[in-house]
Amino acid sequence: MTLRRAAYRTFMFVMALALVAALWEGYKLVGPKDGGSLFGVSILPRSNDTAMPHVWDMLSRYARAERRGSDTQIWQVVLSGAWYSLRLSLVGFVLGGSIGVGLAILMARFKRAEQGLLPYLVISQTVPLIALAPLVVAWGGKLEIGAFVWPRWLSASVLGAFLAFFPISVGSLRGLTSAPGAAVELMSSYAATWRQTLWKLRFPAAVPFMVPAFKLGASGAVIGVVVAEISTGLKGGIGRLIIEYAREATADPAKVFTAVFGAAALGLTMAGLVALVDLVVMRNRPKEVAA
Amino acid sequence: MTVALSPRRLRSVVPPLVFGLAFLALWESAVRGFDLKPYFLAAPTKIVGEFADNVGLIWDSSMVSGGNAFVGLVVGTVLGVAMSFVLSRYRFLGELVTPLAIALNAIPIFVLVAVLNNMYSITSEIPRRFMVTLVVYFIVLVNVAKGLTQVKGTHVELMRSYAASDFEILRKVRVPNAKPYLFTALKIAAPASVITAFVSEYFGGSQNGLGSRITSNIANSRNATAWAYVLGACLLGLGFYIISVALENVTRKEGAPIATKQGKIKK
Amino acid sequence: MSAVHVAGVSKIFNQGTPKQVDALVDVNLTVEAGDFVSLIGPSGCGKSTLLRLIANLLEPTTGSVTVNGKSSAQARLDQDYGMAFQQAGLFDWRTVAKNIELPLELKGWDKEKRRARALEMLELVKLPEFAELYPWQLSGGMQQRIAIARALAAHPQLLLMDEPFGALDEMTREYMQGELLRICRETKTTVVFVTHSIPEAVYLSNRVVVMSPRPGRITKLIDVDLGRDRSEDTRNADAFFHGITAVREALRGTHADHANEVRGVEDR
Amino acid sequence: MSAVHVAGVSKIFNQGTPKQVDALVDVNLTVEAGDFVSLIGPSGCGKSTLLRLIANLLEPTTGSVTVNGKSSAQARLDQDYGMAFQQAGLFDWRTVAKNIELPLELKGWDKEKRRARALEMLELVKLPEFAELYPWQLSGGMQQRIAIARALAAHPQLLLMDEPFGALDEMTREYMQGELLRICRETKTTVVFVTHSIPEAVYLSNRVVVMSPRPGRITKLIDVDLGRDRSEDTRNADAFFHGITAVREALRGTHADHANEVRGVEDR
Amino acid sequence: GGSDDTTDEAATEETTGEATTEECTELTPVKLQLQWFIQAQFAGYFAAQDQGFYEDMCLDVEIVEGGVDIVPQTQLANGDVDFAISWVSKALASREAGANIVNIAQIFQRSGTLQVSFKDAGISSVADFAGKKIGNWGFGNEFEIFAALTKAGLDPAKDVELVQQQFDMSGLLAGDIDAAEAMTYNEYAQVLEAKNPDTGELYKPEDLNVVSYEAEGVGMLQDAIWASGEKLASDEAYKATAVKFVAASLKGWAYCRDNAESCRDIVVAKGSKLGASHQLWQMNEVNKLIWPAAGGVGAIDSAAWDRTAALAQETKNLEGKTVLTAAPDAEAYTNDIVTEALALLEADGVDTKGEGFAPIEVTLNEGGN
Ligand SMILES: Nc1ncnc2c1ncn2[C@@H]1O[C@H](COP(=O)(O)OP(=O)(O)OP(=O)(O)O)[C@@H](O)[C@H]1O
Ligand SMILES: Nc1ncnc2c1ncn2[C@@H]1O[C@H](COP(=O)(O)OP(=O)(O)OP(=O)(O)O)[C@@H](O)[C@H]1O
Ligand SMILES: [Mg+2]
Ligand SMILES: [Mg+2]
Repeated sequence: MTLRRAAYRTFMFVMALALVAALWEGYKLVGPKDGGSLFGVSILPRSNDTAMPHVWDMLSRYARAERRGSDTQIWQVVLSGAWYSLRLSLVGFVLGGSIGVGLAILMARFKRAEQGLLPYLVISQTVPLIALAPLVVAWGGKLEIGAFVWPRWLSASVLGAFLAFFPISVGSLRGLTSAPGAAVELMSSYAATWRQTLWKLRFPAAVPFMVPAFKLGASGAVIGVVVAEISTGLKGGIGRLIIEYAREATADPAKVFTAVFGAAALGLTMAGLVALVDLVVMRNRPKEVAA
Repeated sequence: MTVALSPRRLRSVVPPLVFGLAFLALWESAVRGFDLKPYFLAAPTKIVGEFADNVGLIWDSSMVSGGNAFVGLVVGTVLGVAMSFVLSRYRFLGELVTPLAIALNAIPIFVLVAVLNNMYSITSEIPRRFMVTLVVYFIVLVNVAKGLTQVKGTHVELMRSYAASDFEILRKVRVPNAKPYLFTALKIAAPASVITAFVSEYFGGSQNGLGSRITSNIANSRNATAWAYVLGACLLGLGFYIISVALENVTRKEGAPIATKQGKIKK
Repeated sequence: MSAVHVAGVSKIFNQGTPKQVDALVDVNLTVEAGDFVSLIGPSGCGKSTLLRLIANLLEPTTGSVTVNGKSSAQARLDQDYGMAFQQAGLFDWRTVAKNIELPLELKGWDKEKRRARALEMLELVKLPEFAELYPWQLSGGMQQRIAIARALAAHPQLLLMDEPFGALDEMTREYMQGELLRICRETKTTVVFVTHSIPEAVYLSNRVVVMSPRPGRITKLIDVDLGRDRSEDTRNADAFFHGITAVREALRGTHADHANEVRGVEDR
Repeated sequence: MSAVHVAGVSKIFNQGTPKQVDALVDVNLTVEAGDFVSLIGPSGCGKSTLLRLIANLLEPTTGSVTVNGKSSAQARLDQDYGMAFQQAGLFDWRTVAKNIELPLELKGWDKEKRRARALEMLELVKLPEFAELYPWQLSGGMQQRIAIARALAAHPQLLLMDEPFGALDEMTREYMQGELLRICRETKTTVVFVTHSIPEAVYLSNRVVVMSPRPGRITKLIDVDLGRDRSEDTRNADAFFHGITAVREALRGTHADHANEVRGVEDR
Repeated sequence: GGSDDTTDEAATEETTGEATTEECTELTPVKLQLQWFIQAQFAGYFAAQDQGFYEDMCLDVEIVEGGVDIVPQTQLANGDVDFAISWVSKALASREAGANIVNIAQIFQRSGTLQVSFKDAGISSVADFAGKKIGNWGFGNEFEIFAALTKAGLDPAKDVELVQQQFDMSGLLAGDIDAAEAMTYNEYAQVLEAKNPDTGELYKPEDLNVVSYEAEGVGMLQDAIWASGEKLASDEAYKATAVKFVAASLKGWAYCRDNAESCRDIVVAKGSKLGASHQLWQMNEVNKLIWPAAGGVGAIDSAAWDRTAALAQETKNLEGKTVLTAAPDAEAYTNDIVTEALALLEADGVDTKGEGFAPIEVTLNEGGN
């Protein structure tokens, strides 16, 4: 992607955000203060300042103190929360990525493993995180291997990994099996072992499939960590901030938005990191020309 | 489609079956062998028992969460499709909205429920449905818009050689081309809608859904019951997934090639 | 009145930008009704561009194109021509018959008439029993025949074909060439045909138009004297081999060692 | 000792199931060292299957295959042959040089030796300056030459090629044929070559093996007498045209109207 | 602990500090699981930690916060923590599910649950709930409401509309629910911290109707310290730790009774996100739930216990389930530990009954700041 193209995209993104802000304020102007119904369904949100604070109120909230009397400003708190969650997400992402790729290799190698495992991978994703969270916390607490003691934050990362591994394993499996038959035949004409074929052919061929899978995995990791923070009461991250600020939504409505935007930035950062890796690993691949 | 149990089909059913049974057996024997307390981990047999005992309640709460997911899924799909038409027509709008859609896909948008709950009445299911709608909307939008625009150059040129109007091209080329993309989107969106519906229950509202039932049973140390609800949740998610796959199969001509990710046709 | 008349046509893509390509320069060509004219030349010499100009899918930068005595734009609106591409370009979601009906549908024909014509066309390409199958259920050669049936469905006097047999193996290709000749003879269709294959060009055409690239222009017109009725035996005739030699010689001059070129970004 | 010896080989896919295919039945073939043998025949007659049997990528159902006097399995492990396919099949993520090095890498050669050989091969295919480019930066013809360089890198005495020029346009193809002949002459390589093109088979080979389908068998062996040194002028020689005619005649008998077949599920 | 009978805080600290170095070679690590996030509801433990009371007892206490899905008694039964704070009814349910946990000190002697409504809704008693939208939190915090409804002859499933509240009071303020469940020390204050859009001033207690479940006679015992029954029976050291832990915690609570503002500061410093005036209010209200403690702070009153257990067996929730299916066994609570702990404190000169306790006046600021 050329620099110009990147600049244009950024510009369009900013424009889009501005458009959303404009719509928000526009609705505040015309929308009913206490909500209303349309065609008998009450789908019009309340436009009062408690439910929908002004854009500038939300933004300026960042610069004000978190609580009266405290000398930390919200942006510092949100930033440190996002940074904390980012680290947990990264751990979850790496964890989920390793498991996902491992499973994909296993399934690519053994047809039986694919048949046996794949349906359960799908089912595993229908287990609600909220039921899993306490289990992971409880089991983690039990785990003590030598000098390794399960830190509480690791539970959140594990839940992030739980959401991350699925798209990664499915995408990697698809990628690992995407190598053209002729290429596989070529390798076997060289009397290459399965492992050699994996390293020299299947993995490189899988990269274009794995990158989008890792992108999904990255946002999965963030979602898992944020849910886990809420669920397990883990302190320090953006999820916890959201739930704590949500409790003050009546008194300080702009506050919860600061944390929500923080979560958005967090997700974008993770996706951006993967995109960056994408740029690097795909730099020597043919560029797809948009149709 | 006929579901004959040919030896080949049987052979593809056996490994997952064996695997599943082995997993359950391991779980059950772990609970019994280590005498794991039910508040820690319930045995599968006990969960199934609880499931049977509470089938009515689980059904009712599935209807609530599933209903939210369903409404969101339908509304989100309709809006997503409609918007993708608009976007494919006005390229500028597309360039404006697509980065937003991609960004929203990357962020944990369920946190918006905390905000939406304040924008609507706490007693209403609207925030939850709205949340699901939003999640579904963007999945559908991104995919269908792709399907509408990524048509074969030859096809468009052919239509132009027939002096076809833009509308005719839309109707006869773009829309049919986008159909498989819509189902791809639905397959992703269906389970996502269910999960979003659960998580939305985190932030309050009526207590009749699966999500809040699971948490409240866990809070009251009725883990087996909680997991019976989890089982219900899994079934619901799976049901949504299966329905979307079935829909795809019904609309696809028997034996038709499935468009693979690269858009190539696998024969 | 000639079927196609190209007069002083140039086509310059991205004019005035750094990516400017002089695809065609000062091209003059007349195709008489009933002619079978092949365009041959190295990759990038502007064969497809010329065909698209005739089809009015592109506008010439300078010069004019007339088809059946009217402007190419009018000819397109009147659907005076049928077109076939290298890829059969059938619609996977339509049955074979419905694929053939497509141009008629757009012309506003009613259902029965459309169907009748489609079946008639299927007879012509010798695939009458495949009406209700889907394109992906047919072999490549059959798909190509359906595409030709589609191009012929509205009985155009003019058929424009852009490497329609490029994707076929040689034996199927020879068979298809025979079919195409038969059909065109039966329907008295004028054909402008783009190909990369010398034997194909010689076997099919009255006249072979040899082109050269950078900028794209016509370097030679070669008349082929194999008579109207050509059969498989024609391929063993001396006149056929002489035609091939003549075209090869004409091409030799135009054919830069393009295999040595680094592929550019705009190359498709 | 002959380079390839195929004795009484049959290959039956999915034996005993309803989808049984008798791909090859009782095939006998001997290729002497230094020969250039082409396999030609309609689609599905088992050309690729025969080549794969020689390469030991498939096991024969009955009969035996020996390569250089040893079993084909041993020959594969010893990498006695090089192989090239219809698509160049280069790895997008490796530079041109690294693509050529791949078979050497798998043989465990050390880095310098590999690189030296790769550069030597690039000289041979006349692309020395492209070592550090990536395959997708090259034209189709160049990619094909790299694939040939890769197949030749380990200096195999035997080269197995499955329609290597199928994807090229005719003019590039003729150029590549010349190159292949030159390289094989220089390296004294034995070649078994699968093709669909009659002129290609005739131009390249000492011997053309004509096959017929259902079940796949060898129907005719045609010796081509064009001498060792062939050039572009060979294509205008009478002996060349006679060879073409002979092969076409031999094929005429085998070529069922397969374009009329409904495509089966297993069809690739 | 030291035997110095001074009441001077600074002096206490000094002498106990010496005592630590005298008696302890090593601090015993202890983990305490809270029910929720840091707030003044748990001020006693934070005070004990902050003021060094735990250290005086040779304990190194780590306080673990709760979360939405964290069940403290499960954490305790799993052995992840040594002690847990939990409401009695919920903990008894866990015990019935096999968790061997024992109530060793009942901190809150009274229930702090209210149902708050605006005057104009006309809800002054439980009977008035009929036909109204009644908010509650779920998560096992709803049983007093069901008990009260049952007692008032209303069917929870039919006669009222039950709504789960968010973590704030917006539902009540926005008029979505008629009466909201509120703890005296938390959500009630949130209402009083909000501006009345009609007057532009904060809501006043006069604007509100309050139904207290304690007053309605359906109050259930709430925050208590729970310990592992198994370890109490088998592990003398754990038992001794339990005594010391309870003693120090109670001392913390006594400290907070006398130094509400100091405890507020401790909690705020610990990182609670709630505002300072809100925390002080909470501290004061929590003190009211604890003090005066006639039987000594932390002692379990058998009458209140029995009432809680009975309600837990009789009250059906929305799913038609009761908290308990049978009466809790006698081992579910013990006064042994707290008695020993109180003895220690009394020897230390700590006022464990707080007969003279008088709540302070707290002014709430907007948003609790
Ligand atoms: N839309 C376009 N924009 C810019 N350049 C174009 C466009 N279409 C064609 N060209 C350029 O015009 C030249 C002629 O292209 P054209 O497709 O007509 O060649 P061709 O003779 O059909 O080649 P081939 O045999 O490879 O199909 C090429 O250099 C090509 O890159
Ligand atoms: N792995 C396989 N399983 C089953 N049948 C196969 C397999 N490989 C090839 N066949 C069948 O064997 C027959 C010969 O196939 P083969 O690929 O050798 O033909 P071919 O002469 O190379 O054809 P083409 O010219 O189309 O490449 C065909 O009918 C094909 O369908
Ligand atoms: Mg072209
Ligand atoms: Mg083949």
